[in-house]
Amino acid sequence: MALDKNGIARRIAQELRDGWYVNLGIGIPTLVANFIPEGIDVEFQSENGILGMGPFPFEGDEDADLINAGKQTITALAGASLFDSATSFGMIRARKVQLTVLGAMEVSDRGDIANWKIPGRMVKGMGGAMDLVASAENIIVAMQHSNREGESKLLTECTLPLTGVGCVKKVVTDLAVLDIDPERGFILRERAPGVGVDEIVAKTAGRLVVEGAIPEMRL
Amino acid sequence: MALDKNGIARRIAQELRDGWYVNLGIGIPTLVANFIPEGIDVEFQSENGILGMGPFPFEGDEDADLINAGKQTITALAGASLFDSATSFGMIRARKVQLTVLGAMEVSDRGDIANWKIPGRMVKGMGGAMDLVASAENIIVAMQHSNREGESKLLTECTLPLTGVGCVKKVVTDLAVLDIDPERGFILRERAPGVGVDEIVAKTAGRLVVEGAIPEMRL
Amino acid sequence: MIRKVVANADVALDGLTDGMTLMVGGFGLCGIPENLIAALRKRGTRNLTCISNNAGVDGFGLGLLLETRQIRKMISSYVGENDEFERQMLSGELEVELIPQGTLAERCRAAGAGIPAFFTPAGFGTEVAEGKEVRMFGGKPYLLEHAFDADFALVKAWKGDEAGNLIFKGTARNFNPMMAMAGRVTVAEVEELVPAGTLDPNAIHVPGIFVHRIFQGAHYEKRIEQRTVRPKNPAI
Amino acid sequence: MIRKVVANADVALDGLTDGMTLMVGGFGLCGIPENLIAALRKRGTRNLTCISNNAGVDGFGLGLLLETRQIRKMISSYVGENDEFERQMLSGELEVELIPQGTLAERCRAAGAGIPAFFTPAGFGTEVAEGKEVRMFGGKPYLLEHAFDADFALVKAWKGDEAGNLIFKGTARNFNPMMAMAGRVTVAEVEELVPAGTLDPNAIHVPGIFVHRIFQGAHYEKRIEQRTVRPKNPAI
Repeated sequence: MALDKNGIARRIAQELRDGWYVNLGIGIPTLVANFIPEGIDVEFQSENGILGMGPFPFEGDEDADLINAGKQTITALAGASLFDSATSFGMIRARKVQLTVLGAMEVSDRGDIANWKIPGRMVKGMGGAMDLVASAENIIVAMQHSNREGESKLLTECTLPLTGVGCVKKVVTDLAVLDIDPERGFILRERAPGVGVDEIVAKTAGRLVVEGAIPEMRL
Repeated sequence: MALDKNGIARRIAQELRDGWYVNLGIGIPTLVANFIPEGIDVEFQSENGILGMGPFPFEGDEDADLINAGKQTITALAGASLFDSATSFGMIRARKVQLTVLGAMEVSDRGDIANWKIPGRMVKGMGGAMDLVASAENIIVAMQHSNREGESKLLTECTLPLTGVGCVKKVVTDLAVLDIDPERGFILRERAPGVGVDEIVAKTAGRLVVEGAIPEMRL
Repeated sequence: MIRKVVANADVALDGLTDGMTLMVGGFGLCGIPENLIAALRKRGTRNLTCISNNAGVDGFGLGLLLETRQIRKMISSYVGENDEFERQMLSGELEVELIPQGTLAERCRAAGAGIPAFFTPAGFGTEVAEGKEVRMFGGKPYLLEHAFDADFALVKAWKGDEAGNLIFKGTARNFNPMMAMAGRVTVAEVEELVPAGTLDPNAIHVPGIFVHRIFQGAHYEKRIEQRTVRPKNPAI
Repeated sequence: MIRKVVANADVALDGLTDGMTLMVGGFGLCGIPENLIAALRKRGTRNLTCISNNAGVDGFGLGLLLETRQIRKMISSYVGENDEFERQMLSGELEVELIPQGTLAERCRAAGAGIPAFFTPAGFGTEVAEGKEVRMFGGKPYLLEHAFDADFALVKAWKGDEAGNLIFKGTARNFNPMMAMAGRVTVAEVEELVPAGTLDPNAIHVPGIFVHRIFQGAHYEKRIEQRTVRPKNPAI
């Protein structure tokens, strides 16, 4: 059965390693913070200027001066630090953040990503996404395998305007976990519980490599 | 009579304007702080990271963590701020410092300055001088008119390795105040009390413009 | 001490005229110069170019200046959450330049640090790169980006002193420090204005040299865009 | 929380090997990592390239590593006040690269901010410009300068916490923050190490993400180079 949003987030959380600084995008990526594995210490960075971001505040404790990049009210954990936007993107570009998780409209089998603009629709802007994808060494895309029209979002070539080129290393969808090898395309690593390889093959438009038996995700 | 070091500093202090931020180099420039005219508020910047630098501390109050760019113990005035070296040179390059006063070995009649290196002698380095002269809009050089060998330090062309090109606007020496017009050379503005124009002409090797009566400095 | 304190937001905008380029601090509605925006609306200055990460919301923040058509062009990284903005943009009344957020921050920082241009990886291979110089460093492509040039910077801090020193609180810092450093004329409004010598010189975020005018804002609404909370555990 | 605290200076230098490039914080003897320099001397690592504004004095600061010939090359803006330095430089034992101080600071900052190169006016028309790209911006010439690349950064702060956050005091800040941000491995020694949550998150100068190892220095001498004082007025 295809994963729901929390399932995708839960699977991505398994990629966290002890001691990592992590930037989570808006949407499914934000949910990853709810599934940090036992014994793993990570610290969350929000690009508007905080490290050591904690959970939402208790009712009544909201502070207009403490928000995340999604403009949601947040808290700061012990050991947190606050800084300006130049410093924030400085640490992103200098690769001090070990993992970036973000959503996408399309991903190509060479790791290109499109997630900011649909021609003909109101363009809201790229925010920090272009800086993040151009800088991070380790980017995981969290998204549905297909769009609302049922078309694959894993393509040979992105059709939408790009956010970044050759930067995505891993994609976790409602159906599968796939690595990206720019030479060979999407490498199928795991399938969602109960989802068959055939379905993934059918729903992946880009080059897809299926080697050996593909295990089910353990969630 | 030629001015002593304090005389040069006193004359330069007359150039201060209310509300200016000022960077004073090592040597004679440092003395300028002792002669701030009545009713003029200026704030001193030291490039190692302080604005609002005050006088030397009282005996016993020295703090190893509070020094100026000359490595001398200092104090901080009310309203002072401390910052890192990148921010410090940022404000210098962005022209937030209205006046820079520094010493020189040679100045050319087009505003070139040499003050960091003598071939064949141990080179200690340029410190912040190259940043200061390349950035400041308003640079006054404080120096003796002639060197120890009696040779003019105001030249057509600097003979020593340059610190900066076409940057000096004004020179105050023990003999005279001179503006620099890159087209015309040194423009004699004032002479030290009792010093004749002839002596200044004789001791200035670069192009010198003497127009009309040259007043004595008022100190 | 150098005199920087002005009476109020109206006086603080002296010299701000039609057609100028402004930087306006804040991220979303967090850390925006509320009093200066209100004064600017009252002042009616038109044809402005605003460099600001966002464009406010309908009825608040820069949305107030969009309503009155005072803004000709927005330079931002993200402009959602604003119907009037969308209407003006789609009708062609408003010009919009979208810039990656880190590039926006760094172009402000460069202006305040006297760095005319720098290389950054953001946007390579995208439409942001069009017309820009690309250069490889360490085998990776970078774009050449330039410092901004702003006539005025309008920023908001938590505390400030008479010497112009600023301290921010929480994530309300965001773009304010770099914009403060970048403005040809920088105006800071603060929640609390204190005498010089009150703030710890070690804890200053923006040294006073960058701030030309400072005043204590008359009133702060500090609106929250996304109020997200968790329930207090009733068992505790 | 991410674990960064190490037992002492010796452990903190784990992995620092012959031939590496180090950044060493401080301006003169102000804000230098005394304990790390002592440990590095004990460790005997050789053939080092040191990026540091100054080179210490005879018998203190980096002078200690010059005595033992551990430094092959110094990259500094000013290297006076050091006879052993002068001897080694003149004899050709020590390589020296002199860089304008602001360029030195900005090249550190660029490394920590992921900016591979930038333009700066310092040194145009001088021997510093030799071999460098010159470009005009706004009618003024600038040089292209590159980010440094340092295997280790050794910095000293006043206070630090277990999360690696650093706070500096006075002008001991100087190059330490940018170097902390620039090191591939950044080691911070602090006068006082406190639990996470003790320091005000608004007052942090270097966020912990930049600091890989932290410890409280065993002892600080904090030598003064130029003790300048004024007499206390006996009448008061």
